[in-house]
Amino acid sequence: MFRLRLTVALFVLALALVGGGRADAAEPEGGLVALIGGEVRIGDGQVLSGATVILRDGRVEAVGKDVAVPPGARRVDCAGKIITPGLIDADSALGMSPADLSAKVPGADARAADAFDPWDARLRTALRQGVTTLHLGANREHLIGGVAAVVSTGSPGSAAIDADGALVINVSTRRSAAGLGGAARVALVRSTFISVDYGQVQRERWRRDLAEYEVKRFGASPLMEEELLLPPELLARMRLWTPTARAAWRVAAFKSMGRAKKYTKPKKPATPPKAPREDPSTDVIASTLPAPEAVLSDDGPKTSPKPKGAKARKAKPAKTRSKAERRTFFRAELAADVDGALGAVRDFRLEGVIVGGQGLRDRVQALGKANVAVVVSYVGDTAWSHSSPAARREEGLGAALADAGLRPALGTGATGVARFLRLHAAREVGEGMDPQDALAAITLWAAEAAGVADETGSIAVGKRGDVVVWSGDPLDAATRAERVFVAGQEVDLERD
Amino acid sequence: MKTLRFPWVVLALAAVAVITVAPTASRAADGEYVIQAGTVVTIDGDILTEGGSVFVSGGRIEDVQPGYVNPWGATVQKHETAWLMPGLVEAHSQGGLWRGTNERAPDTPFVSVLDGLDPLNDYFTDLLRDGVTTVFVVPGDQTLLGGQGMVIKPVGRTAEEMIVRRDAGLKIALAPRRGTSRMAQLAELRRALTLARGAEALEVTSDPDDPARSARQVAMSALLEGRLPAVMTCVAPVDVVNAFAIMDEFGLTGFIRLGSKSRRALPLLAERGVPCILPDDIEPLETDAETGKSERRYLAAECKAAGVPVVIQANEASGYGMRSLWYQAAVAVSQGLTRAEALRAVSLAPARVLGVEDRVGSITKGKDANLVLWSGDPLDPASHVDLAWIEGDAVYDRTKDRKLVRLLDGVAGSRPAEGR
Amino acid sequence: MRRLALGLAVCVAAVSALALPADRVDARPQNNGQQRNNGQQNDGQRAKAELTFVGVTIVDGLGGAGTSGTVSIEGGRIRMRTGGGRRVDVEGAYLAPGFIEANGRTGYVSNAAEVTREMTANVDVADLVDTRSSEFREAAFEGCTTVVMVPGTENLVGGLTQAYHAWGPDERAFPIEGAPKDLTVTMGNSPSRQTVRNFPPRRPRVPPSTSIYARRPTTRMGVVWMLRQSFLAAKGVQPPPDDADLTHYREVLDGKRQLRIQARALQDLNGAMRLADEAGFDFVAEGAEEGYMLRSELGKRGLTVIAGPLPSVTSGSGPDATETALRNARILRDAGCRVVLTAGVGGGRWLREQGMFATRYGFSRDEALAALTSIPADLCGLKDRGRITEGAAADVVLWSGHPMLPTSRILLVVVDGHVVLDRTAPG
Amino acid sequence: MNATERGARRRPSSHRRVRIAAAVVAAALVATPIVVRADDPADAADLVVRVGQLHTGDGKVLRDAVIVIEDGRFVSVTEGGAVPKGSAARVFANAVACPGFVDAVTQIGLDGGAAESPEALTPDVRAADAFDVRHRDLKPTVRAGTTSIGLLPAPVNVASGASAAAVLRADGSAEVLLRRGPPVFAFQPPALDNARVPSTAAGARAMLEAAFAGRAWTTSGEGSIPVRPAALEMLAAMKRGPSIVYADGPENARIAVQTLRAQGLSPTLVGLRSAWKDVARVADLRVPCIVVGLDPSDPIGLLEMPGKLAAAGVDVSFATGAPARSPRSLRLSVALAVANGFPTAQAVPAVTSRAAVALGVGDQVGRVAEGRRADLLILDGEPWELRSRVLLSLAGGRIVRDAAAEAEASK
Repeated sequence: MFRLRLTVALFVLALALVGGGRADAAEPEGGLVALIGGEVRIGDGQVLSGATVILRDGRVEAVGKDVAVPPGARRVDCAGKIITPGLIDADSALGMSPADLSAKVPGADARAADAFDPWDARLRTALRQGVTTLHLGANREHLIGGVAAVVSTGSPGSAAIDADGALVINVSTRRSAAGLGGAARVALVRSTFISVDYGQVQRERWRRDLAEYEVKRFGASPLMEEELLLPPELLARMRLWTPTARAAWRVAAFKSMGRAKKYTKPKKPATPPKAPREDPSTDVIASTLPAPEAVLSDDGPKTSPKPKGAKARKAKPAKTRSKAERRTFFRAELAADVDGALGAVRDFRLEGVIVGGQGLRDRVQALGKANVAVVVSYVGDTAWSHSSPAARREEGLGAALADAGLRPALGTGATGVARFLRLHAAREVGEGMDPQDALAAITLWAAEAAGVADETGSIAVGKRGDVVVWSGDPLDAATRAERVFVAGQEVDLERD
Repeated sequence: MKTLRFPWVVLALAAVAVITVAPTASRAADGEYVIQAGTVVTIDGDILTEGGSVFVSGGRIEDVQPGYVNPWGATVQKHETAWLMPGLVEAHSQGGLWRGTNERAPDTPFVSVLDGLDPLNDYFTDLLRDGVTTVFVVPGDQTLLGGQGMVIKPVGRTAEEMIVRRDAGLKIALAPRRGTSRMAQLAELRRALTLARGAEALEVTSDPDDPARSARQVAMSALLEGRLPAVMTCVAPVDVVNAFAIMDEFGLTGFIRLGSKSRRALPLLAERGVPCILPDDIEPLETDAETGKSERRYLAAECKAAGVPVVIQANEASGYGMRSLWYQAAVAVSQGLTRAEALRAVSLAPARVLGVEDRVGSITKGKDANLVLWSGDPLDPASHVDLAWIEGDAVYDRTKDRKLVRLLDGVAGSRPAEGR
Repeated sequence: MRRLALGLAVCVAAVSALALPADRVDARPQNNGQQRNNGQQNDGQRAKAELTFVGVTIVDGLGGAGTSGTVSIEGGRIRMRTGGGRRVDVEGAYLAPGFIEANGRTGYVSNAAEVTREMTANVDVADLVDTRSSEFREAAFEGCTTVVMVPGTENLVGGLTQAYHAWGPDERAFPIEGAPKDLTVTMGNSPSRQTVRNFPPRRPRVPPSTSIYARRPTTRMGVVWMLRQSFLAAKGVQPPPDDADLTHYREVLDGKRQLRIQARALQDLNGAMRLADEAGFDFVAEGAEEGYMLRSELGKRGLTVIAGPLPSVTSGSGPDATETALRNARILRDAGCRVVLTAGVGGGRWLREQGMFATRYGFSRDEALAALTSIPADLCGLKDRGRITEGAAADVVLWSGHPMLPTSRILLVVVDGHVVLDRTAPG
Repeated sequence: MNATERGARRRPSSHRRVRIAAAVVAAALVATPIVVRADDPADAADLVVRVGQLHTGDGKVLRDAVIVIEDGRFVSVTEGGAVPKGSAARVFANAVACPGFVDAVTQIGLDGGAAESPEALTPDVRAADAFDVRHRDLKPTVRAGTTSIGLLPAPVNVASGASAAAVLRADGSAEVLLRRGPPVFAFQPPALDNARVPSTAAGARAMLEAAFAGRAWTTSGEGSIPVRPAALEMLAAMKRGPSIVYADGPENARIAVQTLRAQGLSPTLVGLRSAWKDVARVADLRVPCIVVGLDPSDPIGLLEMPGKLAAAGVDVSFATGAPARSPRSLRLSVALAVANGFPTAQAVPAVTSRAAVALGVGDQVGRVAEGRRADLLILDGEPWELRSRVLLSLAGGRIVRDAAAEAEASK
């Protein structure tokens, strides 16, 4: 979590609020706004008619029927209007360049937040259609897609909500979703996790062997002597070093201080154990696996790292693992791909999100049991394209998943399509989905899939002030977004 | 028959270029003289309009006095109608690099322009003709860590003779090179820098001159410790944001070269105080992909309005206008800068960004004697460079510039240009 | 007095309506995003501006030095006196006629010529031009108020030219009625180096092809042969090649239509002069990069030359492998030719730069301005444009300094009486 | 060997196609421009429907309408009328009905190739000759609510050929309604291409003006192109009547409209995907426009163009341009246009009556009126709102989708 806060702070520091003060008199005094008398749709299905929403300093302060309006608030009359949370695209590419979606990335450490251009001209249109938050799904054409990000489409000064999000694994890509290709890809996914998991175990084993080597090598624990002898700033700097560097330094230092003779030269010069190769990509993948504390417990297979034969299967170490630090985002179009993804989630105890299409419908029960978040992506292709795999989905996919209680979110998977997210939700309603579920699919459920449900997704006290005031039902094409609030600030819809 | 004559012409031009440079590079007899001109533009002081005298000794500017005076008793060269300017400073260029400006491999911080410079390239004589006496030559942008650039003067027989400041900057490209994406470029950059920082920590002896250290470690440790400034090229405003993130994460120092589409990042640069160089086209036409509307932006004016010190570079791609620094300064004046600000933007401001303001950029006591004599107001196209001195040595004389005669009057006109 | 009182009353009412109540409840109009159309549609006939420029230095575009005075514009015409309408009083401003690009080569829809034929005399460039192109707006915003568009150089005979007002109130260039249309011919490499194969499609594109379907002129000899064949056929000396339409060639021979020949290299200029003497027509030379080598012959003929854009200042070589001279225009003018400057494929936006750099290579500022305004106007048959005289057309530009100085800034551009760009308004 | 035989001699990919191709050739040889209307295999059931609101297709909206359908045709459409005795009326109290959609510009079923590319002038080629009446795309099209489609040759030649109109049946097959519809021209790439004749709109204008005068376009110099006399005769014979012309940008549209109007043909502009940069120029031309293939990833300027054209008084309609776009996306294109400023009052006519008029079958489909083919769509909301669900849809009087029946079947 520490890395998340650091990155968000850096991004805020860099992205100073650019939008200068606007000329008209709608300048909110100290960011306090009251939306009075509108029909408020919370986002989780509740509807409060004639309610009031109070936004203060970028957060929702209060929402309800009989809420008192604090003095000095800018009062906005919303009688006859509908107020909803800002719409969220659960698997978007808006603001990224086509190259980012297809060019090969060096590894899992590539970050979608780097590719997001807050000044993209289409973000203005997305705001006018009520879309305030995007979950950028990183690369879509390669097995390891990189690290996703949750960003706000508000003024360029606004910060990324979560710059270091889920790891993206493309079991099936946009063009190829063939069965055979899927099986091979699923095997590749599993082998990636196995090697990373095995790598973690190896690293723990290496640290333990190194500690043993040092004790054997220097008698008393060398760490304690260092604390006494060396100046604090050198110690601070050495903490940055890897153990090998510190060990090598210690040999030189003690020799230079004339104490070399005190150490008897071991008969066989013990060599420090070889350190595993540092790779930022495996670090990112490792962060999706729960921490392997129990692996070094006594019953673990200390002797031979790779258990062999029947014994290995029987005496599998009971790995008790805490919750993973990072979520994993599987893209799987067909049923076979969904099975592969669910298998990986089960076997490696991942925090999974399955992004799919027709495959989700065929695996509704398995998804229900695996308590993973579900996203229906490339909804634009289903309607418009004639050739892509998404075009061959049956109608009513959203309805089927929602009726099975899966809380499916909607994702567009493309750059321009995200601007009209509400029309895709309307099409799902036309194909049988309940209107309340459709609105939840592009607000709260999408926030849950993106992992920022505590930050945005519904109009609830303490959450971000992303609120949209509509002239009618947001799923109607003829409806206009009359006012859009991003982080409590009203966006000037007219300014280009 | 026409096509056969063409190669012969090129050979003639090259020969003429050599002759122009050689004779005038000899050092003045006793190294001390006074130059007097009708108007002296000092850049950091006021413009001396009723004549000024500059006393040069030992390649340095010893003293500047208004009026036609000679308290120092040295030989005087008097030019009543001329303007005396400090040599202009070209902030960012790939001119004079022979056979390409980038290695095919993206990660080459150890490469240096010192090995790629062609001292006899026409580019350097053209610079003198435009009154430029200092240029920062740096590898191109199609790279990740592109290599080290140098601040040089456009005279000298070997690359070493031309050096003004050796480790002037390491080229880092924030915008994706051809064939990759911004995500991949940033990930590779973070990996390279993290690897270098790790290797740095592993270093037993941090003595830079230890031959055992590889050239990469020398370059990267200089970069990470701030001794070697980073020259970060950004095309879109999001590149500037990523540049700030990289500078904070790895503690880099340096400056940013903006691309024509990064106008919106100017307020961010003003707020952070990172020095930046405007793109070579300071009047780009921006087209909005959504609405199809196109609008011309005036970058020098917007840079001044944002409170960022204006630094302008020339545009080598253009045929005549924008390739000259004096013309770019004139265009900046037409955009709203004052004449003093525009002249500073092509002399002292770039020198400050490149870290050589103690030696070049203005006519000030103690600085190198890089002086240029113009026939009139340098911002008027009708005036041209008559004489130029670099570090006290006379390096250009228009009357002896035989290539210029060919350019002005073509093949048939063999007689020297009358009068002018 | 009564009318004044009435006027005051109306103003007070208007202002009070605007004054906003202190704690206003923000009731936004219902459909703020509903209809964002960009103003109603109208063509060039909108009411023309009435302006008076006070205390400006007038550079009249006829080569004379600047004289201070007052000029007014009414109904699309220039009046050398104080008129009604808005007063524009900017200290130290210059008023110059708008530049005229006599050889406009940017702003096409896609192709610059109908490349499936070598000689397309009856194709009108108006069908190839995209009047909405930003090239025209950028030209107007750099002081060029009139652009005469020319068909491309891919064809031996490109077709007919068309003069345009560079920009109009309805965001588009609009044609000048009644402007004469010249016929354009291209000699030199360009027409014979085209790699286009007529048909059938998917023929190999390697030039020159011996296939019968290939474009005919593959050498300079072929170029002159085809021109001679058409002009002599128009003259009735030779039978016309298959029932071709020779009307425009006859108009040139009868002197009713001006002919422009693009000839850059020495042998093309000679070829053009030889053909002119044989068939008996006058022509205007365009390009003439190597004209300085034939300065005396061209001067004797008193030829009008549209001097091609300046070559690079470092290489000394130009298009069609010509050996250029930066003072070529000055040399031709001294020899007695009528010289017009053009930016060619650079477009109207870079025309001013051609004038500025002409002052570097042999022209005075006012001579360079004349070569961009009155001389091209006379060449293109627009006798009432390109000058600031009584009754001339209202194509004027207000500058902060002399137009031929790069430090000058454009303050106001008036095209055919319509204000197209106004930076004098406060704020 | 004239164009019709050449059109019919296709590579028969399967046994069924050979039989159909033979039938088509036989019909063409009769060469009388009668309209071939084969009856449905099964007899059409009689039906009476009462709906809360009916969009008739020409812009009018009737309240509480009663529609009587017999033998696949609308017999009577009355507002607030009584249900005729002795017939079971299906009542949809608060539903909205509208005519079946007409997708004016498609190449569905022309898998055998939608254009003859070697020559620029092929007016005698007919799209109907290549139409596969049992193509697999027709079933999803009729289930999405589109009951009539226009078959246009691809814009590969300046004179591309004759268009055709077809109506779809409930079982997913189709029937050619008008075999030789308005002629189709093209003033945009790939018809204008440097590798063939002509390369610019100016060349296309010169070529067509010469052809309308009955002569091949030649200018001085070599390389004139042989044009078939049959094509010249047919073009010279075109004096009046509707025509359809592909144009991408405003300048090509202006030149195309001027050229065709000079010959007396009243053009309908089709495509216009890069005309959004100068909407006023296109509106000046005062011709009906069909915007093809609106997509949510198009720039906002293009999505707002239908609204601006409608504001300037132009008759705008929409088409999918299938199979480039999915044939199911017609209703989605209308919703996109409405979301960007297209007036809802013109939404239904835009995809029904106007499209039918452009195809030359305005008197047979596209409206709910006596004598018209019984194509009807009944939804639980406005037709242009994607939220609305189909309650009942009829094609030629036969039921395509019936929500009530499907609900029981799935339980």
